[in-house]
Amino acid sequence: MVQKYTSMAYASADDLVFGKAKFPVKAGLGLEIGAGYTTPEINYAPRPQAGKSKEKLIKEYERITTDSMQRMVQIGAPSVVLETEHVEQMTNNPSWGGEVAHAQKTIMEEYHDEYGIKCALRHTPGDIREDRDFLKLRGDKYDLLMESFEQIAQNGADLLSIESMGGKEVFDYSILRNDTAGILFGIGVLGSMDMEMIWSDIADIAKKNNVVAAGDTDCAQANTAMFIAGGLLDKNLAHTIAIVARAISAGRSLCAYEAGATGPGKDCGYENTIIKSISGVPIAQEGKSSTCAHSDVMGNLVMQACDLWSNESVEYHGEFGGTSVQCWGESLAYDCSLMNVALKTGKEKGLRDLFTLSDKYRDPQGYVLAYENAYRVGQAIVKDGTDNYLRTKNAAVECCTILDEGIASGKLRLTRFETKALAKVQADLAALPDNSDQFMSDCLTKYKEEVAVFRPENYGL
Amino acid sequence: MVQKYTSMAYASADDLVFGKAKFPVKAGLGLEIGAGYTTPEINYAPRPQAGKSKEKLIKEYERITTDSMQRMVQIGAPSVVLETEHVEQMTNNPSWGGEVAHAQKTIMEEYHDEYGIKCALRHTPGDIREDRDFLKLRGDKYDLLMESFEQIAQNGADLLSIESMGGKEVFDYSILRNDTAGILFGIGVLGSMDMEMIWSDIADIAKKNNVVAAGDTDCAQANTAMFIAGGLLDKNLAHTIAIVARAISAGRSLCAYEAGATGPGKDCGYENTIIKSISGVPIAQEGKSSTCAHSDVMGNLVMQACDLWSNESVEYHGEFGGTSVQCWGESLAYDCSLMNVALKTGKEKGLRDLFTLSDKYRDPQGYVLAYENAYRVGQAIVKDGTDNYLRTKNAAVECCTILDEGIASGKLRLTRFETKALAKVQADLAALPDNSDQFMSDCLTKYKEEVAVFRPENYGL
Amino acid sequence: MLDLKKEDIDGILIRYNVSLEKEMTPDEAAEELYPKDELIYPIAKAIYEGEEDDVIDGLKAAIDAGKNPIALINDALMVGMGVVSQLYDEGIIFLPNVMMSADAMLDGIEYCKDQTDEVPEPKGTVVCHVAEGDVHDIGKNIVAALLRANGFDVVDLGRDCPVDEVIEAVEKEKPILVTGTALMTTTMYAFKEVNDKLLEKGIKVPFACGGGAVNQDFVSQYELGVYGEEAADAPKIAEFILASGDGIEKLREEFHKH
Amino acid sequence: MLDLKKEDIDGILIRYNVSLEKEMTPDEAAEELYPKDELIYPIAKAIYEGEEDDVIDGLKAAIDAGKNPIALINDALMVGMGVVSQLYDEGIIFLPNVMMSADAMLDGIEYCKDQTDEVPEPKGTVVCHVAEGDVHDIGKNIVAALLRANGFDVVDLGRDCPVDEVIEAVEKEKPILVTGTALMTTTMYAFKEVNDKLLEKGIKVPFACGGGAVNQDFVSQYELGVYGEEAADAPKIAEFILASGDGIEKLREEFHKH
Ligand code: B12
Ligand code: B12
Repeated sequence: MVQKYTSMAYASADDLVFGKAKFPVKAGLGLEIGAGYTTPEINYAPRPQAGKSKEKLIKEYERITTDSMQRMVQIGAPSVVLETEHVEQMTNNPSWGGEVAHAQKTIMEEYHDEYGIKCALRHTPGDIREDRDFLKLRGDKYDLLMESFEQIAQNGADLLSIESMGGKEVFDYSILRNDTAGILFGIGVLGSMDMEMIWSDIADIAKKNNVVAAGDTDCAQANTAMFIAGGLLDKNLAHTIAIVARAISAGRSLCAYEAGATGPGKDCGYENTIIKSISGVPIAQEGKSSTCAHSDVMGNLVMQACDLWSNESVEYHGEFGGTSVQCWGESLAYDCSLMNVALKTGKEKGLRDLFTLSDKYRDPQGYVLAYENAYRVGQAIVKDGTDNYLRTKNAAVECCTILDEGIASGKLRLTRFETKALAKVQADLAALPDNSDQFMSDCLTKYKEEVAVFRPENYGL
Repeated sequence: MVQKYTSMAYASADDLVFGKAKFPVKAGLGLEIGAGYTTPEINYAPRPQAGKSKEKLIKEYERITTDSMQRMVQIGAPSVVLETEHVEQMTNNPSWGGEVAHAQKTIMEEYHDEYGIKCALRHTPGDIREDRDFLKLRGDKYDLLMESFEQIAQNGADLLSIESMGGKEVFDYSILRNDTAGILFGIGVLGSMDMEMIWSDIADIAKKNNVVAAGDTDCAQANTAMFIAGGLLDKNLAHTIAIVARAISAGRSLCAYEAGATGPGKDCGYENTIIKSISGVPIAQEGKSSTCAHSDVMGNLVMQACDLWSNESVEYHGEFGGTSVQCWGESLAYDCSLMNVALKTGKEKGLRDLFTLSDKYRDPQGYVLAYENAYRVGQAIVKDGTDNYLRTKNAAVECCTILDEGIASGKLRLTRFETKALAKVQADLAALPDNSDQFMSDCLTKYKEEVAVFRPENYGL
Repeated sequence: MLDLKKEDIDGILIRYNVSLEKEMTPDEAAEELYPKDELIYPIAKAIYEGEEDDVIDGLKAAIDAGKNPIALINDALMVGMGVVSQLYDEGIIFLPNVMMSADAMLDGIEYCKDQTDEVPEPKGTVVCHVAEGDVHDIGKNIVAALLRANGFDVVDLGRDCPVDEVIEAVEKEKPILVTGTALMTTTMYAFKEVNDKLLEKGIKVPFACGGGAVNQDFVSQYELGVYGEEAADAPKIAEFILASGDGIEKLREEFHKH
Repeated sequence: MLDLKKEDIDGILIRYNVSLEKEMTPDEAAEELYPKDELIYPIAKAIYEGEEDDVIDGLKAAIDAGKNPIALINDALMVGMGVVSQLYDEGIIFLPNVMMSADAMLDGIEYCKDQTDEVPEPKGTVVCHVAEGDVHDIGKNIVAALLRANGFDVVDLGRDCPVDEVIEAVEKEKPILVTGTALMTTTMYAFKEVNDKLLEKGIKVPFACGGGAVNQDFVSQYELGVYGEEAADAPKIAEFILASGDGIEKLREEFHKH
C-alpha cells in the first residue's frame, strides 16, 4: 500500500544541501548515499554495433565498467556508481539484462577488493510497455518488465530504477498545444496512477532480493517539455510552461517513494530537489557535467542538493583523454571532490548557494527549482498530499506564484512571450475544478475524443 | 630587451584568486581578461579528414566557431574565448592560418554585433622549427613561423600564443633517465634562452598589429613529464620528479612576459599560478573540464587563480548533447558562472580554497601548485630573477623543500618510490654548481656527448 | 540564502532572449503581413489565431461572395499559414501557435474540398517515419506538423517503423522527400537499410534524417542522406527540392551546417 | 588558507598508490628473483642496478671462468633484464630504472659479441616508427626501449617517418612486428596507408599501433592493425607472436581491451 506524504522532511529549505539526505541509503559495496559525501554516477550508451548480439553487448559493458573503475582509481576517487540504462534488447530479454549486471558487478567487486573503492551498480530497464501505436501499460509487457527487474536484482544490480511512461500519450498531445489541463492530467493524474502500481511491485522485488528500489523520473514528460523548450533562443515551447510541467512532475515522481522506493532518485529528474525536500531521500542529479547528453539552462543549480552527480549518458568512444566514460567520469569525480571538501570543512551551504545563484535568474526553470522555491513547491504538494490531482495542481499554481514574485522582484526577466504563456497557464489552472472526480471525468471525456491513442484501460479506468 | 622579474606582483599568496589579475588584458570584442570575471576558452581539433585541403579546413573551423558561439548564446554566457591551435599545415602555410583566423573572426563579429557577447580569438601556431631528426630553432623555419604570426595577427587573431620547444631534445633524453641536471638544463637554461628570443619577436609583431602577445607554456617539457607521470597507478615517472620539472618550467615560461607578452598565459601551463604570482598577468588554465584532452590529478586545484578556463582540446564530433565543442564549451561556461557568482558576492576566496583543497593532498604536483606553495616557488625565482639558471634551480630546490614539509605534516602521503626519487633529486641539486657559467660548460660537455641530437647552435652557443 | 544584487546579474548571465525581443508584439507583426483583401483578411487572421470556427466562417463568407473553394486553399489558407510560418522562422511566435494554426488550416482545407468536386493541385508528398525500434516521436511529429503547415501532404508512418514499410510507402506515394527520425544510436542504423533498399529499387529520393542521436557525419555516409538539424529545416528542404530539384549534393551543400 | 583535518582527507581522495604499495622494497624483491649461480648473480644484479661497468666486470669474470660469451647473453643479461621487466610489470619499479637497466644490458651484449665470432640467435626484429607528420616520439621511445629490454632487435625509424620508409624497412628487416605511434588525429591516418601498402606487397605482418590519438576502433578498421594501449603491451604482443603466431584475430582478442 502506498503511504502519501503530508509533511516535509526538512523543517526549512536551508536544510537542503548536497551530500546529505535525511534518510541515507546503503547500497552495493561499502557505499552509503546521502551520508555526508557525494559520489559520481557514470552513465554510458554502448556503441551502435555493440547491440548486434548478447555477447557483444556484454563485452561492451565489461569494457565500459573496467575503463570507468580504472580511471576512478587512477585519480583517487573514493567512490563511484555506475548506471546502465538498458537498451531495449536487454529489457525485452530479461536474461540479457541479468547477464550484463552480473558481468559488470564482477568487475566492480574486483576493484572493490583490490582498492577498497566504494561502489554500486544501478540498472534501469527500459519501459517497454508499449506496442507500436499504443501504450500497453498492463498485461504481458508488464510481466516481462517485472521479470527484467527480477533478473537484474538477482544478478548484481544494487539500485533499481526506471523512467516510466504513464500518461505520456495525453501529455505528448497536450504539450505541443499549450493544453494545461492535458499536461496536468497526463503527468499528475495518469502518471501518478501508473507510478503507484509499478513502484509497489518494484519495491517488492527489491525487498525480496535485498537490493534498493531507487526511484523514477518524469523523463517521458517533464524532460520532454524541457528539451522542447530548449535554450534561450529556441522557440518551440515557452520555458514558463516547461517549468509548470516540472512542478507537476514532482507530485508524480514522488509516488515511487510513497510506494516503497527509498532513493537515490534518478539523475534526470530535475524535480528531485522538490522530492528531496518532501521525502528526505537522497537524489541523483545531472547538469553542467552532462552536457555530453543534453544542454540545459541550470547546469550548476541542480547540484545544490544532489547526492549522486551524473553525466546522464555518453556514447562509449575514444577521446584524446581516454574513453568517453573515463573523461566524463573524471569530470564528475572532481565536481564531487569539490562538494566533498565543502562538506568536510563545513562550507557546504556557502557552496550550495553559489551553485544555485549561478542559474537562479538564468531561466524561469532554474528560478523555481532554486532550493528555497523548490521547497515551497514541496509544501504546496504535501498540503493536499493524499490527492494526486489536487497536489499536482497546487504545485502548478505555486510554481506560477513563485514566477510572478520573481518577475516583481525585477531579477527574473522574462520575455513577453514567456509572460503571456504564464498568464494563460494561470488562467487555465484557475478554471479547473476543485475536486479530482470532476477533473477525472472532464478529462476522460475530452481526451478520449481528442487523443486517438489514449486508452483508459491502461490505467484501470 | 628583456626585463627580468625580481619581485612579486602580489604582496601575499592570499591575493591570488581566479578572475582577477593585477594587470588585466583587453582583447578582441569587448573582452577584458582578469578584470573581475572568468571566461570560458573553448579549444578544438578538426576532424582528421578536414586536413585534406585549405577549403575543407576553413569550413571546419567555421562550423566549429558557429557551433561554439551559438551554444554560448543559447545558455546566456556573457563572454567566450576561442583558441585555435594550428595543425601543422596552417603554420607551414602562413596564409592558411591567416584565412582561418579571418573566417573565424568574421563569425564572431556577427555574434558580437547581434547579441553583444564579449569574445576574442586566440591563435597558437605550431612550433614548426624542426626537421625530421633535429630541432632547427633558428633560420628559415624561424622566419616562416614569424610569418605565420604576422598573418594571423593581421587577419583577426586577438591573442598570440605558442607552445615553444627550446631545450626539448635534452629534456626528452633526461626525463626518461631521472637526470636532474639535464632536466634543469633543458627547461631552465636552453628553454629560457629560446623563449627570450622568440617572445621578443612575437611581442613586436603583436605591437605592430595592435593585438595581444599572450604567452607560452612549457607543454613540450613539463607537460610531457606530467603525462609520463600519469595517474596514481602509473609507473613511468615519479610524480615528485614531474613536479620538480614543473617548478623549473615556471622560470622558463616567465620569460615570455619578460620579453613583452602580457598574458593571458596558455591553458596547459600548469606553471601559470606561479607565473601569475610573480608577474600579475592573467592566465588560462585547464583541468577538470579538459578531461576530453587529458587526465590529471589536480582537476579543481588549477581553477584557483585562472582567468580563462579551458577544455584544452577536443576533436570536433557529434555527441547526444550537440557537437563536442558545444558540450565542453557549455561545461566550461557553467564552471565560469560559478566562479563569477563567487566574485560578484565577494566569496571568491572561499571558493578558491575549496578548489585548492580538493587536490592539494591528492598528489605531490597539486601540493606544490596549491597557491600558497606556488607563491613560495615564485619567491624563489625572483630571488635570483636575473639569472635563468639560478632562478630555475632555486625553484627546484624550493619545490623539494615544500614537499618535505608536506611529508612532515603527515597530510601529503607519498609512496616510498616517490620519496626516494625526491631524495635523489635533492642530492643532485645540491651537487650542482653555484654559478651559471660553470653549469653551462658542464652541461655542454656532457650533453654534446650523450645526446646525439643536441645542437648548441640552436641556442647561439 | 545568499543573493545577487540586481545590477550584478548581467555579469553572470545574459538573457539574450529578453534583450533581443522584437519591439513589435506578434499580433502587430502579423497584422502587417495579412493580405488586405477584405474577404481573405479574416481567414488569414483566423488561421494565425488558430480559431477553426472563424476559419470556416471566413471561408463560407468568401465562397458565398463567389470565390472558388479550391483557389481559396492557396489564396487564403496557405497565405494565412505563410504568415504564421514566417513569424515562427523569425522567432516572433512559437511552435504551439504553429500547431494550432496548422490544425485550423487543415480543417479549412477539408471544408473547401467538401464544397466542390474539384481536386486541389498537390504541392508534393512527404513520407515521415521514426526508425525501427525507436519510440521517440515528438521530433517527427513536429516535422510532420511543420510540413503540413507549409502545404505538403504528409504520409506519417508513425514510430518504430519497419524498414520495409518505408519502402512500400515510398513506392506507393512517390514522395518528393522521405524523412526519418531517430533518437538512439542503436536505431539510427535503420536509415542505412532504408537507403540501400531504396537504391536497390532504383529510387533516388532525398532522405532527410534528423533526431537526437543522428549527426551529419553519420547521414553523409549513405548516398541519399541529407542531415536535418531542426524541424523547421524539413519544410525548407522540401521547398528547396521544389525550387532546385532533388540533387543530394546540392541539398547537402545547403543544409549541412557542421 | 582553509585546511583539511588530516583524518578528513580520505573522504575526499584516496592515495591508492600509497595504500597499495608492496611491503617489500624493490631491492628486496629483486634479491628474491636473482639467479643463485655465483657467476651470474653479480651480472643480473648489475643489470638491475643499471651499472654498466659492473655488468662488464661481471661478464669478464664469467668468461674468464669459462662461460661462453654468447650463452651469457641469454643466461645472464637477459635473466637480469627479466628480473627488471617482471618488477616493472608488477608495479614495483618504474620506467627510468628499466631504461637504465636496458642501457646496461645493451652495453653488456655488445661486450659479449666482441669476445667471440659467434653470432647470437636473434629473438626477433621489430620495426618501430612515429607516423608521418608527427613529432611526438616519447611514447615510441618507451616502446622501443621496452622491446629492447625484452631482448628484441629494434629497428627504430624515428619520428615523422614517411610511409614508404616503413615499407622498405619491413621488406628489408622481415620483422615479426611493426609498431606505429601517432598522437594526432591528423597523422594517424598514415597507418592505413602503411597497412594498404604492406598488403599490396603481400606482407601480412602484425602492425601494432598506439599513442594518444589512436584508439581501438580506429585500429580495428585496417586488416593488420592491433591496438596497443600502453608501451608495456609492445613486448607482450611480440612475445605473444613468438608463442602463438601472428594471427591478427588472436592478437586482437588478447590485446583489445575497449
Ligand atoms: C523525451 C525522451 C524520451 C521519451 C520519448 C517521448 C516521445 N514521445 O518521444 C521517453 C521517456 C519515452 C523515452 C524513452 C527512452 N529513451 Co529517451 N529521451 C528523451 C529525451 C530526454 C528528449 C528527446 C526529445 O523528445 N527531444 C525533443 C525533440 C523535439 O527533439 P528531436 O526528436 O531530436 O527532434 C528535433 C530535431 O532533432 C529535429 N528533427 C528530428 N527529426 C528530424 C527529421 C528531419 C528530416 C529534420 C529536418 C529534423 C528532425 O526536429 C526536432 C526539433 O527541432 C532524450 C535526450 C536527448 N538528448 O535527446 C532521451 C534519449 C533520446 N533517450 C534515450 C534512451 C536510452 C531512452 C530509453 C531506451 C530509456 C530507457 N532505458 O527506458 C527509452 C527508449 C525506449 C525505446 N524502445 O525506444 C537516450 C538514447 C541514448 C542512445 N543510446 O542513443 C537519450 C539520448 C537520453 C540520454 N542522453 O541517455 N525517452
Ligand atoms: C608532450 C606533447 C607534445 C610535445 C611532444 C614532445 C615529444 N618529444 O614527443 C610537443 C610540445 C613537441 C608537442 C607538439 C605538438 N603537439 Co602535442 N602534445 C603533447 C602531450 C601534452 C603529451 C604527449 C605525450 O608525450 N604523452 C606521454 C607519452 C608517453 O604517451 P604516448 O605517446 O601516448 O604513449 C603511450 C601509449 O600511447 C603507448 N604507446 C604509444 N605508441 C605505442 C605503440 C604501441 C605498439 C604500443 C603497444 C603502445 C604505444 O605507450 C606510451 C606509454 O604507455 C599531448 C596530450 C595528450 N593528451 O596526449 C599533446 C598532443 C598530442 N599535442 C597536440 C598538438 C595539437 C600538438 C601540436 C600540433 C601543437 C602546436 N600547435 O604546436 C604540436 C605538434 C607539431 C607537429 N608537427 O607534430 C594535440 C593533438 C591533437 C590532435 N589534433 O590530434 C594533443 C593531444 C594535445 C591536445 N589535447 O590538444 N606536443
